Amino acid sequence: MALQRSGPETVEFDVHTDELLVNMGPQHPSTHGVLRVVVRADGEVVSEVTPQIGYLHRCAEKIGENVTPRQWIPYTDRMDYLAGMNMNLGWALTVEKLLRMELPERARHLRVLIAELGRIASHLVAAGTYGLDLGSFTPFMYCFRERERILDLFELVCGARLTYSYITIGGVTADLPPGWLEECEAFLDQFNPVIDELHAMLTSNAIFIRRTAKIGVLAPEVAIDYGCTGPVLRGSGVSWDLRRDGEPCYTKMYEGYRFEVIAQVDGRYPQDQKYPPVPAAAVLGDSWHRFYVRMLEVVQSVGLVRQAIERYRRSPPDCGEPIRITQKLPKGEAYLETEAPKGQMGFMVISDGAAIPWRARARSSSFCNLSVISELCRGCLIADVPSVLGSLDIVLGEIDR
Amino acid sequence: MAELLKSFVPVWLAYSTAAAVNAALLVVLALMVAAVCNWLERKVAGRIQDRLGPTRVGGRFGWLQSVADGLKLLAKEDLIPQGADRLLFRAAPYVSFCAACSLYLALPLADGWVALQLNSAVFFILAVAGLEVLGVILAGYASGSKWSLFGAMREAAQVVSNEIPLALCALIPVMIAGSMDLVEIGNRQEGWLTNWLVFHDPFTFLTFFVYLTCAVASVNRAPFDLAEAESELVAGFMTEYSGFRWGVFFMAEYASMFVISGLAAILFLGGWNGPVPIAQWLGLTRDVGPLAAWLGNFLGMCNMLLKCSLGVLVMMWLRWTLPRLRIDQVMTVCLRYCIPLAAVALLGAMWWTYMWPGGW
Amino acid sequence: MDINWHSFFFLLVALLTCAFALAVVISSNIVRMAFYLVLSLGGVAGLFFLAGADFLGGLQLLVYVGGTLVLLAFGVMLTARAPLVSMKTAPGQWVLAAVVGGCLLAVLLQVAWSVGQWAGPGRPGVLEEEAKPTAAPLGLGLVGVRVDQLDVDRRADLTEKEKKAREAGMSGYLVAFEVISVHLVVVLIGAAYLARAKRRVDAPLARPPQT
Amino acid sequence: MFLLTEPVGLMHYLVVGAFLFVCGIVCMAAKRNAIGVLMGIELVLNGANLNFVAFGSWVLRDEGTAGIGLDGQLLALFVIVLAAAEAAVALAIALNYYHTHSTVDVDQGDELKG
Repeated sequence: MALQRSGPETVEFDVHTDELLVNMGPQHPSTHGVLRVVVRADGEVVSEVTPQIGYLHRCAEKIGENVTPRQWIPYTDRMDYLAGMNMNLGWALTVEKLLRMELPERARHLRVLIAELGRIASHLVAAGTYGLDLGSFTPFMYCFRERERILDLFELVCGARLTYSYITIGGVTADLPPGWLEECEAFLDQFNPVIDELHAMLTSNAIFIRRTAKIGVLAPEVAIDYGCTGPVLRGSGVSWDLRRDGEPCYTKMYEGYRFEVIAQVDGRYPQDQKYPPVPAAAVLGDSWHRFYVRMLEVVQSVGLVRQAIERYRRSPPDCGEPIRITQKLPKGEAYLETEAPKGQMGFMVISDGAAIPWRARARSSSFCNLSVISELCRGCLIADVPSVLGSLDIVLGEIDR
Repeated sequence: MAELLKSFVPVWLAYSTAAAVNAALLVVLALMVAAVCNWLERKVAGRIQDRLGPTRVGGRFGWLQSVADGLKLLAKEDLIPQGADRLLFRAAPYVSFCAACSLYLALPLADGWVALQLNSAVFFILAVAGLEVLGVILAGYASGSKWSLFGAMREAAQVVSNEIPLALCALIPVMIAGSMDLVEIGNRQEGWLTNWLVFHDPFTFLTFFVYLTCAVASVNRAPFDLAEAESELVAGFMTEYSGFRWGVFFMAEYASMFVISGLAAILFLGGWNGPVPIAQWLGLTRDVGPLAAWLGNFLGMCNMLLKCSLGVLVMMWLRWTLPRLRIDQVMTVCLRYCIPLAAVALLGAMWWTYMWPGGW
Repeated sequence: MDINWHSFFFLLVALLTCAFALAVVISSNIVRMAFYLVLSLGGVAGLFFLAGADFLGGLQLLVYVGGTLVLLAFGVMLTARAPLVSMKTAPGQWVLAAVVGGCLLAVLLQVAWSVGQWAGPGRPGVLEEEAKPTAAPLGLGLVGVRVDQLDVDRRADLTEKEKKAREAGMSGYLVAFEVISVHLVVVLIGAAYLARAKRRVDAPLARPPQT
Repeated sequence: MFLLTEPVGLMHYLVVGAFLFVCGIVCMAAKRNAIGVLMGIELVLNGANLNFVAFGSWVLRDEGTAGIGLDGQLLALFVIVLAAAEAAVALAIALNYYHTHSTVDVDQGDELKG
């Protein structure tokens, strides 16, 4: 019998007998990029999930040691390529922190405006692909239709739809074109009913609730231990948002803005809008809550964009002067985390006084958020792996860099 | 036809030719249905998703999209994975397709317009619909891929639990009509809308929806398309298939979708009888004359095709609206909800027909 | 030459059935065996149809090919891993089995030929004959109403003794039917009990290596 | 060619039934795989069923001649149902056997302890 034999054949046989070792990815429809998840499954029940990363590694940090900060901005675009604007912002703020730059009023509001639009665009992708992960194709199209409108707006601003390099150190590359604000307002006006549509198709759909409630429950302590941030952390009921709780050189950007940090505190979400109720089946920290937090954050962002438009209109027409590409950096280091759509995106710059940083470093939120998956997927079904993975909303460009 | 040919060629050749032509007609019917459904699916999906769907191929509405798709599939390379069981891998799509085509044998399109009037046609259709699964299981196993195997296992589990409520639901109209002959069941619902079995009593009304659920599950359509769940199992049992063989599976799926909604139409929705007895008003009945009967049947066929397409449309609507269930949830739906509901409906319908044999 | 189409189809289906049954025996790959078995049993269903028992044919397809074999395939997939898929039988056993089988076949064929005279005159147009309902009499037969023997009293060609015997057969199969229903329930519960996941006995080689 | 022109009789069915039966027996005897043995049993039952149906069929014989009539089909029906039940139980046993022995080779099941 083959059973008595030793060697690699037996190993293969043994794995086959009891447990199936399957590779989800790197070419798999629901790994959101080139992620490989090694799933050890006994029938349909998953016993172990190991994410394997690195397929999208592009030496971004090493490149950062060979180009000037402004030259590195296009590389930050390619980290979270679904929210390039927010990546630009993170790096720009970090270098500005090092340079101790003060920005004019208009640039500040413009940045809020653009960053929150970027957040909406990113959360739309998260919601749409999450529907796709659960087998519902149509919300994906709806989300991307709206995202396209945002991308149109971005295209008007900077000429690019994916890799913008728009927000730059010392301000932005160019002020808004004439008529842009009106178009943005038109977008926001038609966007509200779409949110309700998405709530109807996903958030409050009975099958969606069955697929997400009590799946991948992430306890707040575990989330903090693993360094989860962003909607993943807030989905576990931790009210933590760098826009409110971050360093002053980041939070002063949001000074005077009204917005709620979306997290379930004391059993309830902030109710400044009409939302579908939390289903009885859902427990705090499960996939449903993570999704819900994102959906509510979209509404907050819409409010922020409206406020920013108003303030931008009232501000004097000066949106800052970008630093020269070859500008020398002061000796020292600066680290700043910003609230990117997917979590806290941290950038670090260490300078020895030259124009080119001695070290450029990025801290990815998706990386920490992904690391928790082996914790969440233990004992779930194969079908739940995409459900959990989708709810974490990772982007591989940021993890692998 | 054989009678006509007999005068020209030897008898056996005449019969064989006639048989071949008839068989070809059935297959063509199945293929036509698949092609139309394919186009319809794209259009429906497009409209639901706020886009246009195919618009270029063959004119404004992309009528020829299915043909273009077919050509594309034919031109694709037909890959067989190295670890596959080559014979079974090749045979599996045809098992499914043959089963799907055989379904059309017993499906009447109008009064007496059926290839083979079986007196246990309901039974035959349910049985052959179950056969289709076999192809899926074979494909899943023979592909030599773990994803395919997962798909096949799911399919097997799903089907075993699904056929029971489906058969129970089909039993109720059979019991009321007192026949398993689809033609007879259809003819029994002649006349007004109220004669349709779905409106026979509250229990049949309930049964109709249970049947619909099980029917969607039995043809592997979303939200029960677990065997091919693309976000979990890549493409389930179809992962390793490409080109023509994949197309064969695809056609089998649409062909059986159509039949299963045709079965629903005959069992519950009056079959070829419209909501109002137009054919009777126009005098298109059998006792008027052969031409009138033919015209009446033609009207009935249009009616029937309309109802089948309606069923298919509902399935598409579901697919593009709902997320997918999980395998244990599918089993729960079948075993915990559908079977008891169907059983209650069966007993209830039995009681109803016993109390009010004439109906109300 | 006037071909009897009924015979033609019978021969076709019978040959396929036998060929696939033989393939089941010869094949050593368990999955292929299951596949051939499906075809063979499907062929048997075809033979049932040709014998005028279309309800039974449908049942054969539904229960056997649709149900039992799906179950079987399920079992095959659960247990068939590469080394187990094809288990070779020793040649000696083959020879033994073939000899025994051959003898049995010879005896059975002998018997079959001896009832050859039962072959009726045959009606060439069987295929075109209108289908008789088979489900209803079967169902009635199960509960004791034998529609096929209702006219026993009026049959002149039967002796008194034969009539008595036939009336005795009128009792039907209600008890058997009930018994089998209960039996099925018991079997389902039993099978579920047997097959449910148990704690595995730890065989030293059956554990996956820690990676 | 006489096979093609002659009407099919009972004998033909019996021959096919006998063949299936023998195939099943050989399958049961020669296969080492428990599920293979199960398949053999299915073949045997089908061979028997075919005989039942043939004996009871009115297509194969004139109405008047003696036969077992509907009884044949009824018995075949019972056999099919029982076969389904048998397959379910036997399969459960085979799975159980596989769980304890890690094989489905019936030759290895020669001890009584599970």
